[in-house]
Amino acid sequence: MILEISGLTKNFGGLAAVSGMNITVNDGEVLGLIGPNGAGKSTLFNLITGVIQPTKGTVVFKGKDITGKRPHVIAELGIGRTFQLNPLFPNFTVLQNVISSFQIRPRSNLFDTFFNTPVYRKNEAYILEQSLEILQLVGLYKVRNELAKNQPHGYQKMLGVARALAIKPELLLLDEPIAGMNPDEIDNTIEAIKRTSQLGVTIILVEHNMKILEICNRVVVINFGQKIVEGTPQEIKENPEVIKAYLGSGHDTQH
Amino acid sequence: MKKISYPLVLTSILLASFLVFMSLAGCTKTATTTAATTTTTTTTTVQPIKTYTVGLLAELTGFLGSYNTATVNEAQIAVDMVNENGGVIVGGQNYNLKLVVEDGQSTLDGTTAAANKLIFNDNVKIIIGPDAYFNSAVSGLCEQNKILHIAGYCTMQPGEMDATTTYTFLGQAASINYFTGALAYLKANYPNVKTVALAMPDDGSIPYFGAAVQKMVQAAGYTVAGSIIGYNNSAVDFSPYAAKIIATGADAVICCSGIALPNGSILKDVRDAGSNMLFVICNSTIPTDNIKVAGTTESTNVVDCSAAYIGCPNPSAILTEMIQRYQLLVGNSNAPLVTLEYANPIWELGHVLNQANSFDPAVLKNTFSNMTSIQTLYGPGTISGLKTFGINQAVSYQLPITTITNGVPTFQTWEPALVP
Amino acid sequence: MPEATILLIIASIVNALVLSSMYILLALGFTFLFNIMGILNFAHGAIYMIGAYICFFLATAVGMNQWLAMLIAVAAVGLFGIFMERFAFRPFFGNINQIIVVCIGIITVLENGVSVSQGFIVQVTPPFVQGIFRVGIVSISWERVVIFLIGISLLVLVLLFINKTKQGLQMRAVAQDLEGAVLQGINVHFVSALACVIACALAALAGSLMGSYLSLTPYMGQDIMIKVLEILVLGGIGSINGVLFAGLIVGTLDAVLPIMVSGTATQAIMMLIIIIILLFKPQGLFGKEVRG
Amino acid sequence: MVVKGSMIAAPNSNTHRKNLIPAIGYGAVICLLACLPLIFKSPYILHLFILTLIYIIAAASMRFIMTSGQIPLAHAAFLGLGAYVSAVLSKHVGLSPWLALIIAALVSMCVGIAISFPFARLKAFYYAMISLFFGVGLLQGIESLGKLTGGLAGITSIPTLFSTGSKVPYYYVFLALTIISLAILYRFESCRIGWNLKAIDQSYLVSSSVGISEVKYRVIAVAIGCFFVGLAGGMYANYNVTISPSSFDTTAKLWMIIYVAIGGTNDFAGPIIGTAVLFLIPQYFSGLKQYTPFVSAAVLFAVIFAFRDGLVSIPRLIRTRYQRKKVKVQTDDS
Repeated sequence: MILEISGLTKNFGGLAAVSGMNITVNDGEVLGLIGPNGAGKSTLFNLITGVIQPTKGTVVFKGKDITGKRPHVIAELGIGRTFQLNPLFPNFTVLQNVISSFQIRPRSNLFDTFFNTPVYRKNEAYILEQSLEILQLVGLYKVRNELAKNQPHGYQKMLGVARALAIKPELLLLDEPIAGMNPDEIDNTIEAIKRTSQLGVTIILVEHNMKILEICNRVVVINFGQKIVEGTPQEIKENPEVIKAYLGSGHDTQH
Repeated sequence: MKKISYPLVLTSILLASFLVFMSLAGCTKTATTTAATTTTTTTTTVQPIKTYTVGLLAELTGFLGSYNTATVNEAQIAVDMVNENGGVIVGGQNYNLKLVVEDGQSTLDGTTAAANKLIFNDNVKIIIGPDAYFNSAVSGLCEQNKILHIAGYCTMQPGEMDATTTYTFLGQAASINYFTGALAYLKANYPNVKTVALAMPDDGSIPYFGAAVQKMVQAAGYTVAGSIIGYNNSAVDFSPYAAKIIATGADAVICCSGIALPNGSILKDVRDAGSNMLFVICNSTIPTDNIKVAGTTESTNVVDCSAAYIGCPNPSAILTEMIQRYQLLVGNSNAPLVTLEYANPIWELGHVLNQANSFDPAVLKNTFSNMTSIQTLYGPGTISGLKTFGINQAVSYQLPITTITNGVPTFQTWEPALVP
Repeated sequence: MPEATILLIIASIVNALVLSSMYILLALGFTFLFNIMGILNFAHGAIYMIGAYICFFLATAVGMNQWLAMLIAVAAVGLFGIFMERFAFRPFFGNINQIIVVCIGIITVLENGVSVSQGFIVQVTPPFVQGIFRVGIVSISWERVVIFLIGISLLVLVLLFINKTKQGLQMRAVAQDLEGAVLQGINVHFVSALACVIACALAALAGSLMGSYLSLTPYMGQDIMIKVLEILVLGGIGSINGVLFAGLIVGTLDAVLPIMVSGTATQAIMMLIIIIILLFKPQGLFGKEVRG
Repeated sequence: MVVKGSMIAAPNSNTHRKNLIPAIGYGAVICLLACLPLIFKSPYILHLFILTLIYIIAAASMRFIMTSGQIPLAHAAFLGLGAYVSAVLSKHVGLSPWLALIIAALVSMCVGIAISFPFARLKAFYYAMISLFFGVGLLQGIESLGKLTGGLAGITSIPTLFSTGSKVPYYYVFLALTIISLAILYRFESCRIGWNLKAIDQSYLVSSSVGISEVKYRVIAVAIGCFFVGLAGGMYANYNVTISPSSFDTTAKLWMIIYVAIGGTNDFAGPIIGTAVLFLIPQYFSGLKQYTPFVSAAVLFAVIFAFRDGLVSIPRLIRTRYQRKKVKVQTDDS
């Protein structure tokens, strides 16, 4: 068990975006988190990564309480994440995006950095080679020297994943990785995610596109900020409540 | 990955430095031409008249801009008048004075730069001006480089004029002159005034000028109500200060130095707040301006010691001519003079040069400080200031005292506003 | 408590009220433009100054009726607003550095232009209304009363304009979501030009009134500008109602602080107070969301 | 802020040749600058150069803070702070001007750090405004200290760095200081620190998600910027002998950002060129007396409308234009 969310609640001025959420994530699994628009999936991510503070409840990562820590602290502990919208540094090249995402392992202190000591140079060389590897992994190697903002949507999303991998996460939160992609982009992405999880990274996916289910070991369905059901993709597909929850809601991207 | 396009940036750096090079080459050229040289001109006199360049330091831009543009015009008129009376005679040779004007941008460092330009670029040996406290930027420099410096005004702040600035003279009535004039008149004509409030701009002069004023007021037998009220020159509304003045419960308030805007506004606000206390304004701005700001109904029961203005009997024929020429220049038949703050020093300079019969600043300063009486645009003036400045180098002359009732200024008398 | 003190307190209260209304009057155009259109007009002070000078010129040199002169000044400066929108704001929308550069350029031209052209004469627009208004021991000049009334009524008018009229609603729509507004068929350029016209007109109105209350200098806009920014940020971005309260706070501080401390220290203390307020309420008193 | 160049020297051989051209260029420029006193004998022109050097340090440090997305409108006030601290220390306390110079820089840095902790929460516009207010307040505060700072009239006859009246030693020392400061700032910008600042500027959300502490780096940026502007202020005070608040007032604050913006915020050379051009051109036209400001205004308009990314973008524009001419294929893109 790598992540344990218990009783997590977030109220935005009265109405509860997330209420009494209990989820446990096991080591090395791929957990799907699905639900219609406004179900509170992204809010949940922001709560886990400390972008917003929960009203109550706790988030425990590897037996360590990380509730309400600052985002960069949580990142240092090894939780990487991607963003739905503009997930990158638009004015850096693709490679620079990944390089500048290497902040934690290795990290050179200010002294080394300023005086360009061997330590710093060693680290940067290592980082460069690592970055190129990651770009190979997510299949962005060929566009590595182009400005990130000029890349197609799918590439930008993949770059988001690459950046998240750069912090060597043990837990990776992917926020709608395939939203707005065309079919073969989707296939590439799913391939990349599979490869990533084979590296032993635990993954939580937020998606309200059912297609993603096929790579999940376990799926949690939430609606109105609450967990409806939980189970294997197969069970979920048959579950009447899920069908019901999905009937009303369109498939366009969340807010 | 591409390195920053530094060759390109460098080309532009070189480009910029080339531009700079050109521009400054231009500067040097002008320098060589405007340096105190001998360009011969033919006039009525027998021998050819040479020209001698005098530096004028004015704040042509910034918040003093429009004001100093006017005073520089006066200065030019004064120069013309000196030249038309045969210029100055040094070593039997007639010289016409020629002004080279530099802009101090109404900032202290701008003034320093301008002074540097006058001294090192225009190579002048005599500097007139600048205005107000900006002298502090010039006096030290002139002392260092042995340049004769005749200030156009003085707010008595450190560095402007003291025992160490032996080359600096005060050629024009300053805040201290106007104050002494007003105080003397007040003492003589308003026996029932016992307590006075003091108001002045809080431009840093309070610890110096303010302290001196307070001493003089007490020496004259008045009690100062409360502490000195320092107002912010750039306040939007002066009524808080007015309220503060009224709250002191003094018989009279003396507004020392400052310009028409704050003084007039305070007068207006004091009256609007329902107080009719005696209001004494002592600064160079003329009564009519103060009335303009304060409004006719509000400006009453006011004593004003100011520069000469339209309506006061002219002390000297020169001043009459000055006024006529100025009105001709601005094309307004009843335009008032501003303050002559540069014209007066120039007029005096002509006098001093003739006396000293030399252009050497060292000689000039000795002659100047040893003159018993000097010819100013306001008539004969005296040289004093040992008690106030530590050096005997401040010119003082008679100033007009005016009373204002219901917006009508009435000239009272000429006060010999001596600097102690 | 001695009578002098009581008088002082009463006077301060009156001053605070009047000064606040002045500041509201000054800040209205600026805050309107920023809150509704997200346009930061750093040249507001200079425009205010120009309005004052036009009114002065028409009223004295031309000898026109004062109120008529004011109206013409307002109209003329309003037209200048179109120019501003087209050449200063539209090309550089959202880039604060470039807006500052352009605005400084405009300020330099206007201020020095006036300074050079007017020469040195102390200039005051004759008072719009004469006389002093007395109630018991309190006495104010009618001028200040008029400024007070005009300031408040203009605020109300602007609020009505924003909330009730079609154009006002369109402006808010544009400010909130440009693309949406365009899709709705709103003529964005027209709307923003209208906003600039209104803002500049308000500035000119303030200028003409204040020009008769204070005397005119080419640089009268500079200190005003800081006040106006204080009021904007204090009131909170995206809220016109904030102007009322921010104006009250700034005005009261300006009316009371000079009585306690002397001269320039007032400004320092004032800034300190404002910064502290803003650190506790970073969005300003009535701020909704951050923009700019 | 557009970002160019690589964070690390890519380990391929031809970078050495790549680095050679700028190196030569730098050498040329430095030699040119070193020769200036030999070309221009007039102390007045040296005076202008010296002031330019001081303002270049100030503008460059301001731009460094701006790379992190903060617009420090208080920067001119910090210049003033540095100037006043070193002036007071060397005049009233009697420290050696050199020591005062360093202390001024350190004090300025400390104040910068102190304010940037509370201000680090604020986003772009609010930061700009609050720093503007802080600048005004700081200056007014200094002004209101009475005899210590001499109010509006400022401090005069400040002890100078050299006893000699000549300006040549000042020029060389300040040139050296400027080059060192710029080198340090450039190093900061080109190493990971600078890149993290740019990352924060582009998206503080994303940068925090990879472990960049926004507060830490914003504070670092302000600290470094304020240190150098404090140094510049100290140099200014001890060279210029007289200082007054009017030199650092609101107009000055806005002009400072103009130095940066006209030169170009996207490039390290921007503030250098911008300052050189904008400070010296009006001096050249100072013969126009009260009409001089119109010249600077004209320059502003010309630059901002012609090259909105500043003067440094000129070569790039020329190059792209040239390439467009060459490749007629993609005329429709861009």
